[in-house]
Amino acid sequence: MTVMEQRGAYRPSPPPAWQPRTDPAPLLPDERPYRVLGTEAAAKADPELLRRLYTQLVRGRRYNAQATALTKQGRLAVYPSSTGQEACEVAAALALQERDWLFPSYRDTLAVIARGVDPVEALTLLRGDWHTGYDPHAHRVAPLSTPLATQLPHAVGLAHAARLKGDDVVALAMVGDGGTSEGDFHEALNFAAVWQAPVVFLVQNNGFAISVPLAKQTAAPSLAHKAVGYGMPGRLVDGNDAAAVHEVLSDAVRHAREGGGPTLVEAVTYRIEAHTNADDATRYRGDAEVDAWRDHDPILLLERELTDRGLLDEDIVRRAREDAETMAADLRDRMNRDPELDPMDLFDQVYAETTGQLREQRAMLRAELEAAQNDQREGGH
Amino acid sequence: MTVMEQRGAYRPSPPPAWQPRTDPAPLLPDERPYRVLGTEAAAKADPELLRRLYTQLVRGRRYNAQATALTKQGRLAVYPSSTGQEACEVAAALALQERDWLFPSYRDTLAVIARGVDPVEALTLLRGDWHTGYDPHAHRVAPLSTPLATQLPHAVGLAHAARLKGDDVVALAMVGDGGTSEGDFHEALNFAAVWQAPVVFLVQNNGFAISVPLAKQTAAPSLAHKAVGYGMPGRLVDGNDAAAVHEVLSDAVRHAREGGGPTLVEAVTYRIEAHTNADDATRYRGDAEVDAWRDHDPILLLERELTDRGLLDEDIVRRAREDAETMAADLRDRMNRDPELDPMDLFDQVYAETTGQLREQRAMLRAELEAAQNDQREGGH
Amino acid sequence: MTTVAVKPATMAQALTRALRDAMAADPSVHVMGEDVGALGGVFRVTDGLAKEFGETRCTDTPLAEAGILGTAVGMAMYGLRPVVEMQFDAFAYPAFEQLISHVSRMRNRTRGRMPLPITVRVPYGGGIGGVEHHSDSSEAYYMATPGLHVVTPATVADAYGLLRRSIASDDPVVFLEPKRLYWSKDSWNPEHPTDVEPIGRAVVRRTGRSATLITYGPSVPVCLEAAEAGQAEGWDLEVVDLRSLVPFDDETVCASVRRTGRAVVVHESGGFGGPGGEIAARVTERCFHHLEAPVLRVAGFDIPYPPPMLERHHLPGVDRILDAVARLQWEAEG
Amino acid sequence: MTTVAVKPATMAQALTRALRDAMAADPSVHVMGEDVGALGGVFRVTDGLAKEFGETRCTDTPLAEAGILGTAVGMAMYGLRPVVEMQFDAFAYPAFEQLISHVSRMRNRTRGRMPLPITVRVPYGGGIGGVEHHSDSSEAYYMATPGLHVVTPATVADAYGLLRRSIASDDPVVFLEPKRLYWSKDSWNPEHPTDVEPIGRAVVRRTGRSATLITYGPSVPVCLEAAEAGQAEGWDLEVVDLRSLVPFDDETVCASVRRTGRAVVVHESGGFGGPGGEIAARVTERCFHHLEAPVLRVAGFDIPYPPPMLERHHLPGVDRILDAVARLQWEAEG
Ligand SMILES: Cc1ncc(C[n+]2csc(CCOP(=O)(O)OP(=O)(O)O)c2C)c(N)n1
Ligand SMILES: Cc1ncc(C[n+]2csc(CCOP(=O)(O)OP(=O)(O)O)c2C)c(N)n1
Ligand SMILES: [Mg+2]
Ligand SMILES: [Mg+2]
Repeated sequence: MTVMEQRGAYRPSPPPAWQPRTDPAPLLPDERPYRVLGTEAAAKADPELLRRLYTQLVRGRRYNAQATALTKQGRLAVYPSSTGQEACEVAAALALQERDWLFPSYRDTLAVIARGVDPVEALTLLRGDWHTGYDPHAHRVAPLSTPLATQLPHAVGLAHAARLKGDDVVALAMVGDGGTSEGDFHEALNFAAVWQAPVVFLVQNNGFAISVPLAKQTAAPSLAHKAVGYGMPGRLVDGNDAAAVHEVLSDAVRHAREGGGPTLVEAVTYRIEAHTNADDATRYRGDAEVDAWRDHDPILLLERELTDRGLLDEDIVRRAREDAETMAADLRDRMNRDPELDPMDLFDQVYAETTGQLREQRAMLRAELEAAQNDQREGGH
Repeated sequence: MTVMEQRGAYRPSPPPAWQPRTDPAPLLPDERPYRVLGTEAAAKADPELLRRLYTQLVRGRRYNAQATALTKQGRLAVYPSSTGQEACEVAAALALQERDWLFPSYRDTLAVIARGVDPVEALTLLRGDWHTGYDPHAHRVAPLSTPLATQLPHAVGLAHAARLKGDDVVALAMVGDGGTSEGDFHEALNFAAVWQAPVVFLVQNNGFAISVPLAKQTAAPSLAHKAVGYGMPGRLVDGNDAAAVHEVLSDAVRHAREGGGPTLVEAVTYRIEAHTNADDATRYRGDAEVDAWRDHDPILLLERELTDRGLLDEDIVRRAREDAETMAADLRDRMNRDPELDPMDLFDQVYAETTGQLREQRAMLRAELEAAQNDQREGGH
Repeated sequence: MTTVAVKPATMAQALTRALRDAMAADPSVHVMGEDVGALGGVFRVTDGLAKEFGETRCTDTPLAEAGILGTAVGMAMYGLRPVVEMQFDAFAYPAFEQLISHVSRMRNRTRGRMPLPITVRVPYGGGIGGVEHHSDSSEAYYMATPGLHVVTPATVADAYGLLRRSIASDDPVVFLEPKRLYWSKDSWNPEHPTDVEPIGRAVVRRTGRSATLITYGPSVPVCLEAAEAGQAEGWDLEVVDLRSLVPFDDETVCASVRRTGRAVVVHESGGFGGPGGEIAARVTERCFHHLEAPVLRVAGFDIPYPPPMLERHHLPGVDRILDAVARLQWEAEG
Repeated sequence: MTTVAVKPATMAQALTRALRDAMAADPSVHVMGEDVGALGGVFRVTDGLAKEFGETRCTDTPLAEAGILGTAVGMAMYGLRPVVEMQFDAFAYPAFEQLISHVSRMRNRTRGRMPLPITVRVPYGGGIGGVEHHSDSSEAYYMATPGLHVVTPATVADAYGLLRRSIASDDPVVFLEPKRLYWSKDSWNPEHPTDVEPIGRAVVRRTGRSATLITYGPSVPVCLEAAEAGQAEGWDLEVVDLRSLVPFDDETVCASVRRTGRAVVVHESGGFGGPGGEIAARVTERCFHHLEAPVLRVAGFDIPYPPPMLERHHLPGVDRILDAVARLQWEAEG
């Protein structure tokens, strides 16, 4: 059809269907990471909460130290320490209600225990006696996820399901800066926004994915800026400021709970230790950088605030430490006992009903073990 | 370490490492799709270019019609028509230099032929005689990609490799609105931005992924807004305005060529036909919507502009039509001939050197075919 | 088979009915995938479900297979029973990590505390003139993944029964739907659909004494045809339809092979590293002294799936099956 | 083996050397992956390469496996020879679609006009105390994918030679590196590394007359140990190291089995749907009348890979191999 044949007059106009689906402006993060401690906002913070955060941070750091010590004693296969990131770990757990769900990544053991999971059970994966030690339903904590970013769509699906069922449940999912590069991050955020699922994504930007610094991971102004591409708000927060992280996450959780949909939170923090005990961080970063961050330590920041405001006396500090030491001693003791293992467990939960094939294999292993035992008893090889 | 033990005075400060990696403001797309035709910007457009675009649009539409007709005659296995989207298809090809590369998706046959690929060879995949008919290196056109968004990282890798080799080559990759939801979209854009690869991503937002409307695909303000999350500029353009698409793509190609890195372009357009000839669009959309878009037809828009400015005479229109008819007649003729097929081809390019295993299978098939032929000759079953 | 209510139905219709009945029976069953809503799926298997049960029970998702399966995992964690549709076989590959690293392992990972009752419906196989990536047979990948059930129907009645069983299963099931049988018809009464045996039971579709054809899904009708044609050449072929590749019904298969003493495994999937290797190996392990000849395989070639115009050369057909039967060392018998 | 220059090297060192020599010999060879730069990879296989060749030749990528392989495809299209490192076996799964839908098929799709000379290095297998997702054996997936070569070394010399051959190949190669052999040592001279035969040739690692152990990668040393131990029980076992699963060296394997008349396939990967099925089936097809017993398989159980503290029960060990040998129907001989 040429213009000579067209019906009606031609009116240049924008494409008919097009309109922005959301206003981008409110979705964009602040220009700098949001802070509370040492700023005027701190005055509004609940002293009780600050003290609670403090106790938890101290406990968390002690846990990290103890777990790292256990790797040296061969009691853990591996441990990815979150030292320096305790504010994120603790705030993530504390921002949730009991009925909510937490989806941790493999580094987030602290968040898991802050949610009430037994400290030993939280280490099962890393100790190596099984893949998950706790009952996910008991504390509404998904298994620690090793394949990066894969837990994010799970959180979205769970939150969506809860909403469909009419339950007041929010899911909070944790991921690292490196994990944001994975396709699953993208797909999860997109599903969450389209479904307006009650889920909060917490990115702990700790500067590195093992050895790879953030500059090789993304060219975005900030990771929080990714939110606008999904149509959800992005928030940028100082991840070492426990009060700020707690506030931002609590806001996001409330927003989700009220039907406002998902939020992406980037917490800017730093991994003080090596990636895991097996890593050699000297290969890819210098001390100066680490030292700069030591001065911005989450416990220091909070302690200073509490001290300045007269909210911290020696008593609270002592009790926090004692509490942490008790936890550590208990952890050490229990982790020093060999776990009880039954090789037959290998076969029993692969399927709801163990297949004939697996029953055969189970029987074979049992026979082997019995034979070996008999050999031993008889002093044979 | 408690505050009592800390070295130096506590200075509340932002997290040490944090700074925005890029200024987000220039990355954000315009508020409404950029247009040229029917606006003041049209005055600056090169008349020669507009006429060239016009001729190509007419040719493209005729090609779509002919290919669709061929499906009815059983000459194509399937055809995904780009009627209504010709402006994007043609502008994508014309914005590139000869040395550049095009990465089309399965719907982009028009862009492929606009780049010089033989119209019959471009249909090989859809005809079903092989998976790709043309030599990708001859016209620097990658095979039409069926798995959505998977071609995007290819484009990034190729552009990156060319840059490493010091070659002045830009890659332009095409994807649909639906394809933006795939993880590969995310990973490709992220790699491109981190590597500052000379690549342009063209999203044809035609309103649907088969039956799924954009509102179920994303909650983003626009697809172009996704760019900021990667740290690249996002551009929003009226995809039915050939001059606008050409300008925006040319700018992005130039920007990439000059070392400025990747750009994400969202072209807002509409799929006038069903998804493919096998689809039934009445199941998911009404006529009113389609009609509104017919009034915003890319050929109409350009014709009107050319006519208003006295750039289009009957002669040009006639020649464009004749040209299109000649192409269509040739396409019809050649497509009506049965392609010559050799089943032995199945085995010969699985590996550089055909394995013994495949040689055996090849021999078996040959024997079967010979036996069948003998049977036939002898009048056997 | 001649009661009044019984009329011909296609496999696609039986699948639709199975979904519908499952959704009606259990509000926790949710169907999700690309184009499953208003369109009813590209093969129309979900036709009418969104209308009947609403869009939250039958949901058009964004176009991202890992996201579809990944969110289904989360939904299953919260007690739903997601039935995921992958649009075509090759488009399930983006969801591979979710399937292997999570879906197949979550029950085991959590010692049974977090089972994932997810059904992943995958239209598979060729023979429909599909262009590249539309005709894959990927069952070998799923078979090699412990923790998944792998089920595939060959008849209209089984399509209904096995899909109901799969959705009801507390384990993840990869439910492979033979594309080219979608339009196959059989007399079948949707109002009184027959239940089938639990997942994991093969069935003898045709008894015979000369040799056993072991097959499944799209190759079952081909094998039955071959068995008919084989009669002319003096062979009385037994045809076993596996129905589920995991669990594998050694009992039924081996009983048949022990009776006949010869076997050919037939499938469309590539031969090398395909299901036939496992099947031949395990049958041989269990029936070695009953075998008059090695278990042979008739499979797709070890090539990427061919373009439409050449696919007929690739697909196991009657002649190729009978050629294999002829190679079962008959002289050894006499 | 006692010349002065020859000193013990680990498999990891030989792999590093192979990468280095390949990069030095051909500027189109590019190494890319997660942490391959400054860190030298989590197993240090790329140690020193970024320093020697610069970051554009040995590149730390963003953390996204599909993106890594997908961009490698584009780089190969433009004439480079990417060598991609997947950090662990299970972390190759996100790249599955790129591998199956593109890498394996691009040559065939374009009738040879667009070959993809990509090497995908995948550390695989268990035995290193890795937590979940760090010990998978996924070779069955790759074997079932036409268009890929699948190569795996078992010795220090092969690690060097096969990796050089793989990088030089004009086809995509999945190069499986047995994690627990990274630190295995052998006397080997990096300055005069021996070339190995082209990809696709198995090798007899130990000759014997009683039965053949067919194996590859991490199970080769275990089989050699079993063969030693078997002597005490009166068995003289031959050990065949496949070195490449694709192409499969029927000739070497069948020649051995025809000689010995008995065979056991040994691998860590799960048995069901694993490589052993294919191997057993094809050996049986070709050597049926030479077989005194069915070809048996000793493999990992059909379960998700166990946690570190239980993995020793899962991995095929000497006793389990000898138990299988004992079941090879020796009475039938006499
Ligand atoms: C899919 C996947 N790829 C690779 C890995 C290996 N890996 C484990 S941790 C890690 C780095 C993660 O970095 P980030 O997301 O920033 O988290 P962080 O370690 O800093 O907490 C990598 C590459 C993995 N676990 N999963
Ligand atoms: C990975 C993948 N998943 C699913 C499909 C099936 N499929 C083909 S086209 C299509 C819709 C594509 O929508 P869009 O990206 O908007 O492109 P358009 O068809 O509008 O050009 C779908 C789902 C596919 N080709 N690849
Ligand atoms: Mg990090
Ligand atoms: Mg579209």
